[in-house]
Amino acid sequence: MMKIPCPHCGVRDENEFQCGGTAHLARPALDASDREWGEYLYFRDNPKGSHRERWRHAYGCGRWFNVVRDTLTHEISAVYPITETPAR
Amino acid sequence: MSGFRLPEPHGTRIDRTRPIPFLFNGKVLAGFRGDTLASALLANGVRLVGRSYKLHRARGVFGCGFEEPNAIVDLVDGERRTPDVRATTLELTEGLAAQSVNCWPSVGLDFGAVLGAFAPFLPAGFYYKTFMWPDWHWFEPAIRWMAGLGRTSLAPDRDRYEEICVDADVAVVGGGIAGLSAAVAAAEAGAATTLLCAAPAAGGALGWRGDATVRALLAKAGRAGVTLLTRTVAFGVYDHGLLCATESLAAATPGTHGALRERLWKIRARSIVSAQGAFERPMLFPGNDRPGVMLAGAAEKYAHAHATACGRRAVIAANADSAYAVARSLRAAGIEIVAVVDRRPPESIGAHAEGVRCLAHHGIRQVIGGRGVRGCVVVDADAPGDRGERLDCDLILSAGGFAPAVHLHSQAKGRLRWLEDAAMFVPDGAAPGLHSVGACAGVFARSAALEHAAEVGRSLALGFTVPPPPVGGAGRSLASSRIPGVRGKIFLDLQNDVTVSDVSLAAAENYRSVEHLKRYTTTGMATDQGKTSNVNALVLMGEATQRAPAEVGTTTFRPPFAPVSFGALVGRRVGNRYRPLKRLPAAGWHAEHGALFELFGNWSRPAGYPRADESLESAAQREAETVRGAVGVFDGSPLGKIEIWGADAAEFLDLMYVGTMSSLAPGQARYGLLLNEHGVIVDDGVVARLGTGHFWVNTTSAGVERTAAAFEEWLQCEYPNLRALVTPVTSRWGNVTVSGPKAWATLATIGLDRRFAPETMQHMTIADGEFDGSPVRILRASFTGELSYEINVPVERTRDLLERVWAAAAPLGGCPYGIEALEILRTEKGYLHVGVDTDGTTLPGDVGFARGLERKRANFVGRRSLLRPAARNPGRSRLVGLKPADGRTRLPVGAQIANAPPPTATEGHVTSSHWSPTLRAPVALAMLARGAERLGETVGVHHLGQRIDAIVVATSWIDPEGKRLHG
Amino acid sequence: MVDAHDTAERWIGGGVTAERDRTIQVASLRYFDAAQCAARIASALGGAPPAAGRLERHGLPGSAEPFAMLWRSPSETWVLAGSPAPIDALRRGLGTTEAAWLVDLSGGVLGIHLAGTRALAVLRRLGSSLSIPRLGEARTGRFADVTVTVAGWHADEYLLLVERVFYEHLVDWIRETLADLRLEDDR
Amino acid sequence: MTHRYSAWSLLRGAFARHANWPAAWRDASPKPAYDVIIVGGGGHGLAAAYYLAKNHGITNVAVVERGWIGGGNTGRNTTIIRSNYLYPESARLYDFSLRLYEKLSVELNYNVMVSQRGLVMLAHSRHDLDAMSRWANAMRMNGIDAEIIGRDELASLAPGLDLSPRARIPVLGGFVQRRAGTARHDAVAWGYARAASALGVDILQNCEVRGFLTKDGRVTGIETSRGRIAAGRVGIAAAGHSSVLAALAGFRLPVTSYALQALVSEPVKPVLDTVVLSPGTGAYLSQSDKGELVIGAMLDLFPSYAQRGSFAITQSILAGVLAMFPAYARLKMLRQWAGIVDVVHDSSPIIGPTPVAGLYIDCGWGTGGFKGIPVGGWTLAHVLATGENHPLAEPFQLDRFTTGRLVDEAAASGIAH
Repeated sequence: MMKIPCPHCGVRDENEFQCGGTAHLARPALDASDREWGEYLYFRDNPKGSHRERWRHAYGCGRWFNVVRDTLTHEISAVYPITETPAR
Repeated sequence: MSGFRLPEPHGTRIDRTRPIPFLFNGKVLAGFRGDTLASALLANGVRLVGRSYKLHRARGVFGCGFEEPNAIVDLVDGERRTPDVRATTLELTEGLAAQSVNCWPSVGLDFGAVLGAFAPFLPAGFYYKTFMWPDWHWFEPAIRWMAGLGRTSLAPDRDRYEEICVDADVAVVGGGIAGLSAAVAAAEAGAATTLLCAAPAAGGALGWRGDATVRALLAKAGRAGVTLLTRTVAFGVYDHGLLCATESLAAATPGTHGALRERLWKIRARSIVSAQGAFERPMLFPGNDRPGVMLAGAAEKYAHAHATACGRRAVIAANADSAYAVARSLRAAGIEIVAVVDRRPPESIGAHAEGVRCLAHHGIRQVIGGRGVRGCVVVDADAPGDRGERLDCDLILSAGGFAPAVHLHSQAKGRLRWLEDAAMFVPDGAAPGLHSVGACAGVFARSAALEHAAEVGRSLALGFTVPPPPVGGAGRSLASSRIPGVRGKIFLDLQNDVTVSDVSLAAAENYRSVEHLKRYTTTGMATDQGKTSNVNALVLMGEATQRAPAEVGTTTFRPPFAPVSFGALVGRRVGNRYRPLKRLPAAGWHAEHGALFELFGNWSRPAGYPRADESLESAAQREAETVRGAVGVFDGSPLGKIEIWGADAAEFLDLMYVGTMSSLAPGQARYGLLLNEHGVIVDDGVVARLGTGHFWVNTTSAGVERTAAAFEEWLQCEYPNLRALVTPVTSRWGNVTVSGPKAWATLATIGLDRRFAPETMQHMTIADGEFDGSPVRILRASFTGELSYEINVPVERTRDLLERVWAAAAPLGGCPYGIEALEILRTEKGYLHVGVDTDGTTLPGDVGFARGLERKRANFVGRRSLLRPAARNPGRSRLVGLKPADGRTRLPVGAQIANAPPPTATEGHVTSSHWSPTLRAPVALAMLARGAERLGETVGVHHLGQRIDAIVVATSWIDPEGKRLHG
Repeated sequence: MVDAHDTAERWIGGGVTAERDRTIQVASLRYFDAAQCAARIASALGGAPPAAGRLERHGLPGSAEPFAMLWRSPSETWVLAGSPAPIDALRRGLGTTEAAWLVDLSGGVLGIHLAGTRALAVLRRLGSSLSIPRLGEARTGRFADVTVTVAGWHADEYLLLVERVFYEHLVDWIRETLADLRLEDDR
Repeated sequence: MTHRYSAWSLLRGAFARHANWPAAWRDASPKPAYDVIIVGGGGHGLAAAYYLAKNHGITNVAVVERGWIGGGNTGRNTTIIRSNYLYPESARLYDFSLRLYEKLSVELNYNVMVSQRGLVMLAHSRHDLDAMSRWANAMRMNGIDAEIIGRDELASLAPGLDLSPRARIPVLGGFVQRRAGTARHDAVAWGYARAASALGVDILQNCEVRGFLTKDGRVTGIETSRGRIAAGRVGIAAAGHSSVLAALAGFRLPVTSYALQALVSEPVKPVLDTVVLSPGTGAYLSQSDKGELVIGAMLDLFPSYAQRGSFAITQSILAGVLAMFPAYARLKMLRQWAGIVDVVHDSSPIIGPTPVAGLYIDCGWGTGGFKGIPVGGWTLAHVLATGENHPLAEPFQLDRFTTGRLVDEAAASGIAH
């Protein structure tokens, strides 16, 4: 069971959180093509290694935030606000 | 019968003043407090304790701890059985009754033992090569019956289990001297330290030998504030340093039912120290599974800790110097040591056995005695075919070297290396967050282990660099613990009856990777998980494939280190605590009025209020009819309630719902469908505007948490600049819904303001008022098609309101109604029930909500998905009404629609179906392909082989114009 | 399905007393930015929203109108009081500001006081040690598998706040834990 | 096949002290080029290789496996086989697979122990019963057996099941597919490997793919830890690692990898004579021929490539099991592990071409890959051999994520597949 640092409540057990999947997906506008829309809805990098994803402290403050986590080792290397977009 | 009790002063762990009678296979035996079941059985001369898994061979106690493959018993206590218990770790308690497993009719006379005669035809994986014709099903039942060990009871377990979560700076696993030393040093350096010890008392091997160092360390541990947990088995290291262990409380409360049996410890430790010691590696020789063959260290422990001699005359089969220490120790206890048969050449033997006959470079060729050792034949390792020498003995001890218990290290993702000299795997550096000390680190010299462990404890406490372990001290052992060339059945995994030749077979057939070897031969897959067989198996596979053991590989150890009861893992999450059960705030009122409660999601709600002579179904008919004819009272408290506030609240709701909410005037309400981003309907409800920037949202009772969470996710992640706040208030408000033509007539008499009368308060409006000094929020919305008032009241006043409403409704011929009646009423009206008439593929157009979407400006959630080709396919299903062609037969929910007889392509299915008491005819809703174009068509409705013809009709049967809604 | 459920409001075991707070009133103070409305709240109530993770108690128990504020999230503070008066005062004080919004949750959120030298030991049996507050702190976390806001109320005393529908579940868990502590002590 | 397995062969083996058994499959060294290379030596990959040789006569084939064959999800699942699907597309696909399973032991001359003890889906409410009625009727429309059963039959199939009306998760009945059941997972991999090897397929273990070679947008081979290997066509059957391989080939998949846990109890004498699946708790269990209860449940709901599983999930899985079988509290968990499953939004597989010409994929089986092994192999072999999708695989193409024409079993049934 992982320990996840909620930016507002501090470090808590994994089972207080909900994972919302890949972070920083850009939502296409209504006039996007079917392909663009399908990419947004379904297609993911799904890396084995470092992954930017979003989590919610569901049993705590209820806030969403971004996490950089290794999908193989489960080590968490960074946590940052939901509104922040890292330079890619 | 060859084991017996040694006189005092032997027996450091037993209390001879506390005799304990117990039952084994129905026979009354006696032991002492401090015995394990295994030590007590041995002391009573019991040799035959069980039968092996595959061949049902006679087996005796082999080890003294978690490594035990043979002495597995069922505990029986009336109806209650505990299957597959290791006798070697089970403390003897008053009233304990144990039974041998896997034997019938008894462990002595086991019909299954006839399998032994067929053993040559049953090599590893034999079942993959046969039983194919005519079919596996012909053979499987017999094989299932033969397999399995103990028997489980079918009565619910009445004992309790709990879980506790603690922090530690340093958690030390293992109460031997290395563990004690590390714990004391860590605690003395100021670390909050917890020491987990599987045994009833800390101290380990030196402890039961009565060593003074242990006593001193224990005293220090107490003074330094080490938290000592005994009878606590650490079984797993999980992500981010979570250490899990189970504490057995059963020995402390023998014979009680419904007591706390085990406690699960979840320890968040900054650092973990593993000091789990080492397992002894058995020698491999023909007949090495016979009762009377056991691990040397185990025999020594039984003698000293439990004053139990496992035999009178022992031969020790050796591949390690430890054999000589055991020999001396047992001889001092009065057990005759016939010889140490040492597999190693004389120059490798580092110990001296004064007065003990040492046969170097020898091995056992044969064990004499089927159900108990009577002797053995030993031969020179270079001449395994010679006649050899017969040694008379009743005990053969195996001292094949040691296998450090690297389980936790491996679980923590530590690597291993093979130590050639000592023939063992040891940790290759520390694992992340976990350091090994003592024998499990490969440190066998006592003083070195003490010093290193102390250094590790201190370093972890103070944040210093942790020193590497001074590996060594075990002497020399050969990788192979057998002498080549001897023939006969040599057992590698005793419980699963895996033999040395099975490994050769696996190698020949190319099951050579360690995982293939395990899976093909089943070695290491028994309840002991290969604690005595893993290293031997790797060595044998290495020999067979000309590889070093390390090249064969090591299996990755995963939790649990030792089996853990389901009960301990589940803790208090049983019964109603498995998942919180939600009850109505006025549940008592409903019970008093005859409610039949059922579970709807996690809510316990009245399904109906059947009278003495009524079924639920007939009650629902009566209740529905009463609502149409007079008035009904319904508890809608579970209905989801969310308040939304802020300058951008209206804009936000436009983005969330299919409908446009920003055009509502304050006081107005509108029905809304909620989609997910795939365009699928996930919830529905009513959105009411309380003020310019303030909305009241009703959701389904099952959907409120999901909906509130979705609102938050969109707000926080996609629209962080919108000024809107979402506060769920479901629990704050009770909800009493009054529905029917006499709804206002009822409410007019309970003291509500006249402005709520239907003439002045329109359908789909909301207003605040007062009831008996409390605020109420009244919504004019209807799930029944009748004039309806949903009265939200502070939750603690729900019962008061219900009582007042009921006092007014009853004289008007009203009744309380439950979910079943509500379902009838809404189906008659053709009102959608999300999750019943829809599933996870239903789009708004499928239920007739396509119109007007193009005109809406906001890009609401899911909108883009509705533009995809599949969403615009004219062949999609559409919600329709169905009535049976004969006017009488109810259409079963779930029945499939097709005109051709099955098997054929389905065109839809029935989603809701009821007998309408108002129409005196069945009504049904269905999803039907192109349903909107098919009104009037007759279709076949198929249910479990039966066909009913039905006619496609519009969805609303009652008052399609909606006049009744307005009173 | 109606079980004869526990109507008691006080449970004792292992030197720990769990007791329902019969009078507690709870209101949720919501805002986009705590600083923006701090002054207004302070003037209405005499206390500002607490910092993250904190519990602030105002007035003495038994004095006129004691109340407490505890942090729930960056956009929410809970106001607790023994009577409706402080909450009414706050509502009046806030008026129709756009900076903050008060939602009365009284009755929807119930309180349990857990007191005694082993109160901490009981909490450790309900949830993760990472979610247990120290004195003067408030943490919302997972206890008995449901969301509970726990406040470090006094030395050796915690106030547990739970949504009404989960109250019975939480109490059931606590009650059995206390019963087992009591059995353990009896031995 | 050079050496047939039978009772007779065991008897002969016994007289030779089992010294003469040949290797079940050859350990080959990579050749410079193959007609077809299949990446992934699990059930799907090995089955594809076998059917390429058997059905299409293409034997110049290599199966490339990073570790040891059958070591991924094939050896890490709960061994359930079934075809109780709602939609005709799925029903056809999975029932074809089940029918191949029924004949597989004889086909491969390797006993894969297909045990059709039935699979019961429990109904926990009247709403569940309605949903199962829909499901059972849909299956019958698709020509697949399904029956609704009551508590009495449940009591005899699963004696420890708590059928009391006061149970927190009550059981009102269920629906059963009698032809469903279990098969021995390792044996499926080994049986296909042995049969494929006998037909000339090279099995390359400990051979990790590090890249795809392409020319003009068409795959020409693979780069591996054992060197470069040329190929006319390449198939990927790598379950939870599909995205990793796709990334090497330069495209993305609509797949997220999650850990799916499973565990077994210590072995006990027979107590459960069917496969039980409880939608209300998410738990499913059966009893193996060894006597172990084999238990699985929900995903660890965060992306993961770690084959461990979270302890919190282990606990909730077992809580679900005890909610149904309170008598099992005294059983012990013996082993616990996780497989990395390739989850797609609609819980249906993807079998067909990729954006790279000549490169085909069989993935997206999510939590249900084991039961799909025969048909996954069959249809992947078909498209590799002919360049055309097999009709069974036609609805399961990547383009459905653009058109929105999903085959959404999970959404329609409310149950994770």
